[in-house]
Amino acid sequence: MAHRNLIPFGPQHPVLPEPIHFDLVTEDEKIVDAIPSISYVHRGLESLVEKRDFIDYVHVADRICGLCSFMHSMGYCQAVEEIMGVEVPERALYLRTIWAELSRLHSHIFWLGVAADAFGFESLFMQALRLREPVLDIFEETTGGRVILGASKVGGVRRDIDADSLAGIVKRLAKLRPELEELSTVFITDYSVKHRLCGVGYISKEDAYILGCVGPMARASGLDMDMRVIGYSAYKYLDVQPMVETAGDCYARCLVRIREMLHSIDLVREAIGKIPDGPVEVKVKGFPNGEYMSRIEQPRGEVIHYAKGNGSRFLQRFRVRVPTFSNIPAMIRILKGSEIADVPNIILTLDPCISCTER
Amino acid sequence: MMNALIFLILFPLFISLLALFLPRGMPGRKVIGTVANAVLCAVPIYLLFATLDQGPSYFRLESGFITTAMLVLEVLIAAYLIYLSVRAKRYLPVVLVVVQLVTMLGFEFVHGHSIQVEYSLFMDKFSIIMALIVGIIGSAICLYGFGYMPEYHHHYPEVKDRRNFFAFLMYLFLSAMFGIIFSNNIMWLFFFWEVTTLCSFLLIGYRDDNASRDSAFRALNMNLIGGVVFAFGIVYLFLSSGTMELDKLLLQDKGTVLLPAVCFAFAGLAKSAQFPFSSWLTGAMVAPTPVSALLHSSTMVKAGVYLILRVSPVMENTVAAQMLTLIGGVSFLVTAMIAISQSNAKKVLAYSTISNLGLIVACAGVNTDAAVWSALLLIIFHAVAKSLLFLCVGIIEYKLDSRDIEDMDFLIMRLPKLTAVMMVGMAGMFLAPFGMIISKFVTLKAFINANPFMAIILAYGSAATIFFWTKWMGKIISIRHGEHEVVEHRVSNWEWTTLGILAFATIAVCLAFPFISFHVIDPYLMELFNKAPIVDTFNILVIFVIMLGLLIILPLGLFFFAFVNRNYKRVGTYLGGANISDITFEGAMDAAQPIQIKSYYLEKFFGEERLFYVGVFVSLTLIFIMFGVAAI
Amino acid sequence: MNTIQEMFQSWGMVERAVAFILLAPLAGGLIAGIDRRVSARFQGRYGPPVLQPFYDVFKLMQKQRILVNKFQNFNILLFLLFTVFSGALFFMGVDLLLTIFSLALAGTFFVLAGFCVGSPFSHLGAEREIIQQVAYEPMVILLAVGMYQVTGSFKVAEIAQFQAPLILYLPGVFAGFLYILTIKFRKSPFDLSMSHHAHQEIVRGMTTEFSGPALAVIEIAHWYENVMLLGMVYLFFGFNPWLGLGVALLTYLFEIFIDMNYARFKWQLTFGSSWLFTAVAGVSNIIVLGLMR
Amino acid sequence: MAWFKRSPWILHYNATSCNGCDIEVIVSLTPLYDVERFGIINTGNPKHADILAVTGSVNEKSRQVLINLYEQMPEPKVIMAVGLCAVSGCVFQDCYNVMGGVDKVLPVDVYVPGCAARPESIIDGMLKACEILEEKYANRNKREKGEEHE
Repeated sequence: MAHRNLIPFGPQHPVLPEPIHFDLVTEDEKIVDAIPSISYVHRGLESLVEKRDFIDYVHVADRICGLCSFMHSMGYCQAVEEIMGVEVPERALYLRTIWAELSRLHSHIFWLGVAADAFGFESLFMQALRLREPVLDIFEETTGGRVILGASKVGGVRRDIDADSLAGIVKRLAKLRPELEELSTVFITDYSVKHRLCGVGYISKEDAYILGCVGPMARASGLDMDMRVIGYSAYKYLDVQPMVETAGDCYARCLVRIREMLHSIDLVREAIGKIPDGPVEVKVKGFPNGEYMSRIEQPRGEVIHYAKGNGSRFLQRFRVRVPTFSNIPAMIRILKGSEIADVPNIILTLDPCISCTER
Repeated sequence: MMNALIFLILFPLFISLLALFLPRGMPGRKVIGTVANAVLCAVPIYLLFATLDQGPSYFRLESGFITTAMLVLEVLIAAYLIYLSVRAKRYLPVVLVVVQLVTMLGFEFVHGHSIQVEYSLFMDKFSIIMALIVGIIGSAICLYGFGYMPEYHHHYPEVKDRRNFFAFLMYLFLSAMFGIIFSNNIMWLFFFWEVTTLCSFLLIGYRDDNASRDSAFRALNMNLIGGVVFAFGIVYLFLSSGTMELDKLLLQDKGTVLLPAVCFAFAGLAKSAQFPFSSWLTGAMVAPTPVSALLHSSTMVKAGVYLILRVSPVMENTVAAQMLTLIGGVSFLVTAMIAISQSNAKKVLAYSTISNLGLIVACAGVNTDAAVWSALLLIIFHAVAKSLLFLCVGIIEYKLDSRDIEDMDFLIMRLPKLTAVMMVGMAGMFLAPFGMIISKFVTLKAFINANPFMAIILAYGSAATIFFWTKWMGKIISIRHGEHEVVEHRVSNWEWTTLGILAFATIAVCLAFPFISFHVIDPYLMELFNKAPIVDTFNILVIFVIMLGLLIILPLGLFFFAFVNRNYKRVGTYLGGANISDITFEGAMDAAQPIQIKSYYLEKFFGEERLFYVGVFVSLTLIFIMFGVAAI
Repeated sequence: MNTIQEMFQSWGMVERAVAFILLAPLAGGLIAGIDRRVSARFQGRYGPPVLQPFYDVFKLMQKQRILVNKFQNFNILLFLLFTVFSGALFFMGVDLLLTIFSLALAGTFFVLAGFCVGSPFSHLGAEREIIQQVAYEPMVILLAVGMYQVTGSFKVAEIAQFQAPLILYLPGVFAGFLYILTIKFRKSPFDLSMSHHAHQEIVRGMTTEFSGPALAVIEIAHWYENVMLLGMVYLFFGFNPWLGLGVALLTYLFEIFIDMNYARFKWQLTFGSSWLFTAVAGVSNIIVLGLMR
Repeated sequence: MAWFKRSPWILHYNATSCNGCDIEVIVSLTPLYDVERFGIINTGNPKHADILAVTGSVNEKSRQVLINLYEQMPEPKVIMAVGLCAVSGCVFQDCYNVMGGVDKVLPVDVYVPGCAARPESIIDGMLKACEILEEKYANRNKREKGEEHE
């Protein structure tokens, strides 16, 4: 049939929080082809390592992405620390883990909200974002901002959290948990939500593997892949369970995130229970010389920070391979054959972070 | 008066012979044609006004000689059909023709001497309505043909130029139609009936390639099946009741003539392309446009519903009538839904025709005063608007080299006047102040009183109707600035005149419908039912207000927006901020992509292959029940 | 209330029409304002002032006129005109079917407006709008059919004054009508073609290319339409004006509640479920009534 | 009487932001901050919008998009630069693909600082933008009247 529409989807589009563009070729509402086009937010900050001191660069790494800012600076610091052979104090590792898990928590809640908005469930969006605020309050108290910026540094973390605050975090998360569970029930059981998510954007385990999916996208298809189990930072001391679903559709990805979100709360509680006393940073001397790839589990999946130093103040090369980037081939695959109404869902169940992808 | 009738039957015949034998390119050929068409329009109008306040009139005619002549012609036609079928190696038509011929000849030889026909010709208000439609619309279509056919042959040089033969068939068709609507003698009616079958067969096959040959033979087969059943019906009618006249048929005992009536209705269903016979009409679109227009609007299919409406009083309050209603309802609903999934303009029009005829058949089945009232209005309004639309599509086909609706983007910028005319036609088919909606309005009321189930079918069917018309309308009026060349000047004056007449007629019949209703339809209903439906005058007033309002607002508004309103800034369409120009955006790989906009067809829901067999199956079942109860 | 009703009945058709034309936008705007406020409360927000819809419309009127093509606003004006016209017909108390057909005409003009701008998003919106129209149209006609079966008249005035409670005869029709009201009010789950919420896959659907005064006109037309639809709800309870008014408002609240509790359906489910629900509730009701007579 | 103060509609575009400010713009719609109290709606369509809220600095590709969006907004319109990147380029100033703040491309009316800009300051900026809208409307009216007098 030759009745094909060609629709420009993006770069500015209300369901896309970030600019990405698709040439959507459709028949009726069915998508026959989707050709992505990116670089609307490309800044070129990897090359900035040549202009910024490797210590200062943490601030740039923080700003790779506003949602998982902490993850990026942490990955960068890990890479540099490994190159330089810095032994980071245990307490700092725990603190990093706590912030990392809180980042995952707020990112997933935000995702739930935006996904609800994408399938037109406005009140759910509002409720999800309401529940995100307590997490942001914790950020604000512990790091000074609603987005964690400048908390991590090469050799440890910049601030400590005192025992009372830690206890307060546990208490607040305990209060948040039932509310989140209530919110999740809507996602899991509501008929109209299921109508929009079940069976939409299916990708099989094999395809997910071949196309290089990572994170919840891979786990929802049954690939047991979670970088936290390799035990970076303080994860080696914690009981990390990868959340795996097998259905491979948007609904499964939603379930994975919901379970991870609740698991994050457990992990934070466990970490706070186990956190040792001691210093939170060590002095760093000299310049990095060598290379390292640090692998971290972001809310969106595995992120790789590659750093190469040549013994000077400036790193020679810094590279980030972000999860969204590895998920884009799978997204294109599942966009074909879906409906226009599914496009926002499919794009959002990747939880795309374009600013990470294009840096 | 009788002379006028005979004139109407013989005059087109005379013209058709002239068309066949006068050499092409002879000066004055077109003048003769034009004059003939004017006469064909004038006589029915004269008839209308001459008999304005009279009841039906019946005319005696010495029938012996004519009947014999008809018999001879019938044999000749049969021989010709057999010759053509054998040549094309198709044997089903041969069988059917032989069965029919043997039936009729046998009947004639055994009983021919004992047939007593008192009145051979007659004329009542219904006949006059039909005569008006055939005369005015039919001749308008012939007029259009003058401009169209040269272009057709220019466009398809491979088609053998048989224009004389074409004109001959067109006028012969009109002649046969007049014969059908004025015959009281059922034998005569049958003869004219078979002539229309022959004409449609030859006209559909005019291109003489494989596709058109297939379609032509399909049409022939289905109409011959109808014809065979018609023939059986005649024989049975005579054997059971001894009459051979339409008016006497209604006076007979209902039980004895029910089966013949059902047979005639069956023939009518075949001719008006109801399910299960719908495929011949959709196949008929391979013919040149004037043929499609003629088949769909004023002749052929209208002959089918004419016959059904004539015999439906016999079936009143029987299960057979209910089955007839349901067949109409199923055809109406299913074809309206199939039309959604079609993108071929002629096919959409064809399905819409079947759909509307389905409604008429359903009205005939219900057979109350209100139902028949709306059936007659539907016939009128549909004939005018549909012929207009077909002729428009015919022109577009050559200007844009496509009959696909999806190629009609921005038609309003390429053929502005034609689009305006087409909008009138489409609005006439489904929008509020125009005729079709008035009739649907009354149909609905008639159905609720008689059969609520039909009201439900109507509700769903109307909704489906809205879909395919609206999206087509939206397609042709969408505007995109720049690049489009106006190709309208190449439309010939013959075609413009016809379109003008029909567009005017579409509006005029709406404005004149109280007159038509009061002076033409109501008297007919009074004869039939002794009462006529009372139409709420306030409603008519409101419809007039909308109608006049639109007639005033549309030009004024368009004028205002085109010339007066200057207080605006032009911007491009919203393309996600990726605009390069108004209509192109920067796509992937930095390519400049123009947007493409096509309509929805929802094949999954309304696909032809999905619904067609449902319709055929259901209607076949209903037909079996119809015959079953009639035979018992 | 009874005096108001008596006063209303004592008026001639012209007065009633004028009253509708003047009062309906006020009522409609107010309802829209309450809608936004209540919705916000459902979402745990404070919400805008109740008069916000009026502010929006006044603001839109003051915006610059930007157009994609010269004629795009023409259809919008016709849409308003015929919506008001059919509403006026309804409140004049004349033929219900006429009102419905006239409203369908208005809807068609709106769709044509969406088509005629030639923009991909408004085109998609218009296509979806037709699907919606096809989805709700049978039920609207069946509403008239059902009322005619019970009262023996298509006249709105006579239906409104019918003494027996119509709802008892037409529970199925009422349920079906409630179902498609969600489409007509453009509420989630059926807000496919244009949404009041911004985050939609086809941007703002049909209204994408309409801005400033044209958008204001669309908004006002919706107010008129909403008032008229609530009037149709009233007809079911016409035997008791207080009850009728109350139920009409309750219906609107109910629609807000539905809006808050559903994700947007896809067109297949919207279309299929509307026809199915119409078939089950409306059709069975009408057939039962037909058998009873 | 102008009504822009009571119903300013927002279009948000992420030029090259890191998401931080984006999210805060979205969050300002949600229960805790609820800008709809002021009649503010996020429209997502330039043709309906009064205020263009830009987050992030401008790069080669987003420049054209911003200009397109600005072109398609009806007058009066206000540009609001949200966050430090949109104001000046923030830490990305030195990146090879960053042109600097939004004011390099479009006439910015309101600058909202912060990395990431806090919802409170965004709301403050929006209300500032309303006043500028009113002003622009008044100016336009004056200009049109002036033209009439001439």
